[in-house]
Amino acid sequence: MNRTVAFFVTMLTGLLLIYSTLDFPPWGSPNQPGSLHVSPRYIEKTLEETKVPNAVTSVLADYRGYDTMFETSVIFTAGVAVMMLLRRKKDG
Amino acid sequence: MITQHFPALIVVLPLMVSFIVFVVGIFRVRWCLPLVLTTLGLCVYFSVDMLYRVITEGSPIHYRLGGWEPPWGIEYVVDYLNGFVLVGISVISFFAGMYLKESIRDEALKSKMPQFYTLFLLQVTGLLGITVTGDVFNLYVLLEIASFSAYAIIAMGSRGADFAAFRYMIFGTMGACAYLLGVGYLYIATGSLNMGDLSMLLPKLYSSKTIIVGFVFLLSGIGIKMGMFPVHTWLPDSYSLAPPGVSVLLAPLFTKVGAYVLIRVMFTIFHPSFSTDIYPVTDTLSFIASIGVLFASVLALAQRDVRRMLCYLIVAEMGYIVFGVASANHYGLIGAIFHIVNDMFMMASLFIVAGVVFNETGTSDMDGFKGLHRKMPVTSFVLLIGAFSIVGVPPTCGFFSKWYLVLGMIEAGRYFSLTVLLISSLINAVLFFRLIEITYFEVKEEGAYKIGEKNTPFSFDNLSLYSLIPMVFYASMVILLGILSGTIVEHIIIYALPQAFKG
Amino acid sequence: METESPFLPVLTLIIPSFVSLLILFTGKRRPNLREFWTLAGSFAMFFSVWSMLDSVLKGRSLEYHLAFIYPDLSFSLKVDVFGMIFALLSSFLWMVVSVYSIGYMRGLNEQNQTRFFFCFAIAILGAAGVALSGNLITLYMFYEILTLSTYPLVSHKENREAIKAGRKYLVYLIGSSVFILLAMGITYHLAGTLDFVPGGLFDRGDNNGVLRFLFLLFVIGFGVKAGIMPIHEWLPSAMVAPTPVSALLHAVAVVKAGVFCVLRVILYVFGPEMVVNLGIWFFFAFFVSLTVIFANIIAINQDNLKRRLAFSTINNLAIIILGATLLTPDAMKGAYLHMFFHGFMKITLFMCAGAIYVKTHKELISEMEGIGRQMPITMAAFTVGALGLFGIPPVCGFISKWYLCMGAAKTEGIIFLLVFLLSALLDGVYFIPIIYSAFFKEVKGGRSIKGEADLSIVIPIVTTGVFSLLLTFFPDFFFRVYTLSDMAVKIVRGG
Amino acid sequence: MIQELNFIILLFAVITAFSALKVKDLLSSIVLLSAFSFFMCLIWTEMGAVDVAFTEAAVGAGVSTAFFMAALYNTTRRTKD
Amino acid sequence: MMMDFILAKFNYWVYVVLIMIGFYGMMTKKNLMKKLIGMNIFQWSIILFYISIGSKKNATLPIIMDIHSHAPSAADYINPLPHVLMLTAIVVGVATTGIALTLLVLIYKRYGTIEEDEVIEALKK
Amino acid sequence: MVRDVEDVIIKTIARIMVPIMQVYSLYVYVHGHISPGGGFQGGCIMAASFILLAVAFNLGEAKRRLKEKAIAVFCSLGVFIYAWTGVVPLFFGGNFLDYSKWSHILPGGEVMARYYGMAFIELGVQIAVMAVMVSIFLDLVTAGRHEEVLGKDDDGFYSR
Repeated sequence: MNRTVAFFVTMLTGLLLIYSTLDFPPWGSPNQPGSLHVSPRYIEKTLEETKVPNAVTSVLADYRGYDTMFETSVIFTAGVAVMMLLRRKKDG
Repeated sequence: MITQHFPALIVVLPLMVSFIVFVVGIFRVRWCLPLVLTTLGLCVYFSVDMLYRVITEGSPIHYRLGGWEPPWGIEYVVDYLNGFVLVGISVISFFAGMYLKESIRDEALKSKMPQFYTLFLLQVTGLLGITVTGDVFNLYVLLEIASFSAYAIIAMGSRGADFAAFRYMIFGTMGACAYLLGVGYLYIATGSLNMGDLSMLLPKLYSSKTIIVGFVFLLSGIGIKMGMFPVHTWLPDSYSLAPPGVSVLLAPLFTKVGAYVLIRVMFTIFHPSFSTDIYPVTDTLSFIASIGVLFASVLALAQRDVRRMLCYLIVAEMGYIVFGVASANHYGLIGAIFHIVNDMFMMASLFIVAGVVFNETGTSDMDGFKGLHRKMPVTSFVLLIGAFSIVGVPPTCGFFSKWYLVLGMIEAGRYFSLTVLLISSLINAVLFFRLIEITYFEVKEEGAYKIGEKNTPFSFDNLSLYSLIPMVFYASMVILLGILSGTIVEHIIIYALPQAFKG
Repeated sequence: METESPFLPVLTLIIPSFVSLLILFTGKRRPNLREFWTLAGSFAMFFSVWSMLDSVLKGRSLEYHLAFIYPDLSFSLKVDVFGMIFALLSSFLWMVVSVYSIGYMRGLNEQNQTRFFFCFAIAILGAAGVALSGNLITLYMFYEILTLSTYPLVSHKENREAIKAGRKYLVYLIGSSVFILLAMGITYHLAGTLDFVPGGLFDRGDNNGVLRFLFLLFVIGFGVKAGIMPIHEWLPSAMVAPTPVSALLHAVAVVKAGVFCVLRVILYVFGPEMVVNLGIWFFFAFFVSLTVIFANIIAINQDNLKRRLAFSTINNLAIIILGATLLTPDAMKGAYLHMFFHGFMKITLFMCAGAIYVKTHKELISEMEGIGRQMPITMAAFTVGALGLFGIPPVCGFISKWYLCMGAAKTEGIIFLLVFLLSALLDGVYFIPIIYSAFFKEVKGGRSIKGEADLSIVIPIVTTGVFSLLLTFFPDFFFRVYTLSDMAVKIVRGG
Repeated sequence: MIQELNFIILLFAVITAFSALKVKDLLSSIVLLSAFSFFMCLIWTEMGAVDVAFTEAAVGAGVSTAFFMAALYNTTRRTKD
Repeated sequence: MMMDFILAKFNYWVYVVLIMIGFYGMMTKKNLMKKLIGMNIFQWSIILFYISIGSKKNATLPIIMDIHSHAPSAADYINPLPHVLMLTAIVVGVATTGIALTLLVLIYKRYGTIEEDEVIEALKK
Repeated sequence: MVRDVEDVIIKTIARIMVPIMQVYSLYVYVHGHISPGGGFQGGCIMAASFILLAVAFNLGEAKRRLKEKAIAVFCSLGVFIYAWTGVVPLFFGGNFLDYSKWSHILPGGEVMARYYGMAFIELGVQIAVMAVMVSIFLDLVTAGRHEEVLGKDDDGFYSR
């Protein structure tokens, strides 16, 4: 791609992103919506509901376990893809 | 009852069978095809059953994965919109699976059939999952599954396919990353990932810069994945070079699923007024799509390679859908939704014809179609029906979606886009009648075909049933969808519209 | 006869489609059976149309809804007086043409006869559908079917010229259908319905500018098929097709369908009052008059008989449209009658040209000196047709032209009377020399072949020739055209 | 979390990322990418995302680099830009 | 005041810079391996963004060990959800890298080069 | 890295490191519930140990311990374990992946069943990740030619 076009597009993206940061909640603030809406339950209930102290594991494997299944499937897909693309028979 | 688990099973079953096929393929290749077909057949059953239940009960089916309630766990929702799209996807993929075996003639590829089937099923999993999911992040993961299998399968195609796949991968990853970024923006502002929850939380935040930029990123990510105009450049190469059997699955479905996600994002996650009243999103989209449709149509006109031409047509058809979405009214959206499913079948029938001809003549150049109708009457007839549908001749389904689109665009007053649509359908006519002329009126040179003169009573076109059945089925669906259009629109699509457009 | 069943219009459409399938499946192996199907189908279809005549005359209309489309629309068939005229014409002439084409195709031993008969049947399906359709969207569908099915007929010969003509045909017609689609959309948006209503769909209060634009769109859309002048170009070049096809194009189905659609739009979508109110009728009529004159002038210079006939067709179609546009009862009646009569006369002429081609392989008028002595019956029929178009009394063309002139005389635009007279005169200018040289000049280079063409070619010619004469004296004979057009005028004028 | 540390590591990350793209030898650029990955890993640890950091250490700096190396072994180190 | 503002946004700005670096590299580099590296940087910076969302001042790792004391309060622990999402994203990133490198090896095998323009040149023949 | 490496130090260290890494990966997996770590990380470390084997010794060494077909079976086995853990609750009236329904089979009540369920799926992830990573590495490093790994042959990759 043309360098000037690419530079222009990059700058545009950068400006857009910086523009958007103006409305971000401050970094590390405990009162941002991201920490208030869904996640408190994971922290407060993980022991009670799953007996797993590590909230990351409990969310990963249980609350959002379905995502993780597909994450593993992604890995599997990659494995099959590489196998199919590269491997060939000894006498082929 | 097992029926209540269909929303999960329709995704999980092909996934699980793909593992089984992978292992079974190491030992017994013969068992793969029946397994794949059974699975896809079950998927068809699941999707039809779910759509039927949605219609009879009149309310969407919610399914909680892991038993966790929605904003915390992942939820699957089947409503009129995605129930309808699901049926389209599963039906197309069933018949594409049937054709897959037949389409692979290459010896080197034949030894990899199990892997092929595995990736095929994963692809179907991804597409079905994208459609059925109600969680924005889950959508991302499924999108990646579908994309990965697409990259790999495309790379198995003819010369240059590996490079095309690489380019597709760069673009696709960019798109997925943009989508992920958009999801992040929504998350930082709301703290939720569930679509229904987001649609409730977002309206208060519409003036936030975060949300606007997030929306832009979501849209551009989806735009890349669905091959919208300025970022469509990956599409023609990769779909036209893919193995013919696979492009029957990929080309009709992947982009349409993207269009479905576009509708979801614009009208379910965000309230329609966000993109119509608050920000001029629809105007912009309509303008971009107009240019894209013109561009793609003109480029399609310049192609000699039929599959490549079809690929450019896909870009144009995506533009049509965007027209419908961008008119943002009753008829326009009916047109868009209807066109999603119509276009699946139209493109499937055309791509399967292109695939069959490619396999028989060894080329997908237009010259390969010379005098085709003498050797392969059924194939050329299917080509005829597909072509009529794309041009928009009444009894076929292409006309009806175009009709709704035109109505919607008139109502929205988008005369520029309307002109573009009409010009493009004119160009489509020129394109296809050139092809039909070659097929029906030009005489082939001797020895241009590999087909023998065998003329057994149950063999049409010298093709086996594995290619004939899908071909004839797709063509008949094109007509059937047209004839039943009124019923479909009245009983399904109207209810699939967002509340604001029901009127 | 009991004709109340709404199934009859459907039956009328099912017959040709069924026949086309039968032709397709039996065609390759058994040509005789295939031609039997064609004949049987054409007779059955005419009978089915004719049996609806009674109830139409009683003022009832038969309606049937084929398939539902969502916003209060459906593909619906509706038999009304105006449609009946066209349906009668096309179904009757299909019979004639199918007998003729069997003779013609066998005589010339043409290739791909199965495809020919198949497409022919489909084309008739399209024409009948256009005649019987109850709203614009149905009309559009059958119009497209008609277009697409005649395309293979036009490029039937599969040589370079034929393919080129076919391409031109398609580009023009598909292009026009885009305009129709747009116009339909706008119509639906404005009026909320697409059904044909005698006297128009639109309210007075609607935006005049948009309506004028809409009228333009419709005229461009349907006018292509009707051969209005700047967009008529496909019609002469389509003359490379076999003669039965030309006959079909010109007399039976295609251009007549175009004219029919234009009249439908003027009278049933806009309505006479609206057309006058919008102030477009004069411009439109003037425009069409130009077509009348120019087509005649061009026709004089053509040496190829079929091309000359083609321009004559353009002229006559324009006359029909002009008559309807004048909007006086007499002119409208004349237009209806001329639509019907012109079909008979023009098909006679074309079949004569074909007969000459089959027998002598001559296409140019300059080669046809003395042909009347070789083929007296054919040329006699030709004379009848030509005189009819000229407007000479014993042939039916006289009646319709009379009404047209009467109608024109009653409008303020007396100029249109002159147009009619001039066109008749010019008709004479290019037909009389043919007849003269055919009968009174010696054959060049000795006499080649004596005698008429095959019986299956002569019989249709004679039939239509005789009908052309009969309809003069008994315009209400058998088809009840006179009554029908009377009724049609009354319906449109509202009383 | 310590602001200054965060600041410095982020700076390093940017520098490594930039130079990974700038270096005209693919092997070096992969090593730099690996370093970038490692700095990212540090940032995340510092932000309290231990699981992610762990994964990143195992994947980004470990397996992924091994993949790159393996691919490099079968292609070329030469690059024009 | 200004310092506070900068500190509050600093992480986000760095991530923007990283995204721009990755994006620019992805678009302009002719070498396919370089493109890939750009892509990796792009993905990694998005992960940085997510992790930055999740961070919380005066909070500790999301591992709840004080079983015997009172019920844990959400403010004391870092938000685990972005971490989970990013674990998935990292895995996706590795898988992408794997497939991309495979394609790269294939391309090198067939055309003898991994420069984009040279590959296009080779394909034209 | 494909040829046999003639370096005693590397070989010795690798010989010591590989078992340690493997044990550590199991530790990471088992402790995933209470400390950072889990199936994915464990799988990666396990894969890294095999990669180390391949790098330090030769490819044959790694392949001798992990056969090609075994890798393929492990790949799908891992994900299959995951999916099956999710399917079993369907038989007991739960939703997909609702581990609490495992309590019908396992002791300890619904909450402990969730704990065990997570352990199962992490095991699946570990196996799958390990197998896939090793497989991808081996394929990449040999460019698919598992049997004859040395030298670059000039014939086309596929006979097409």
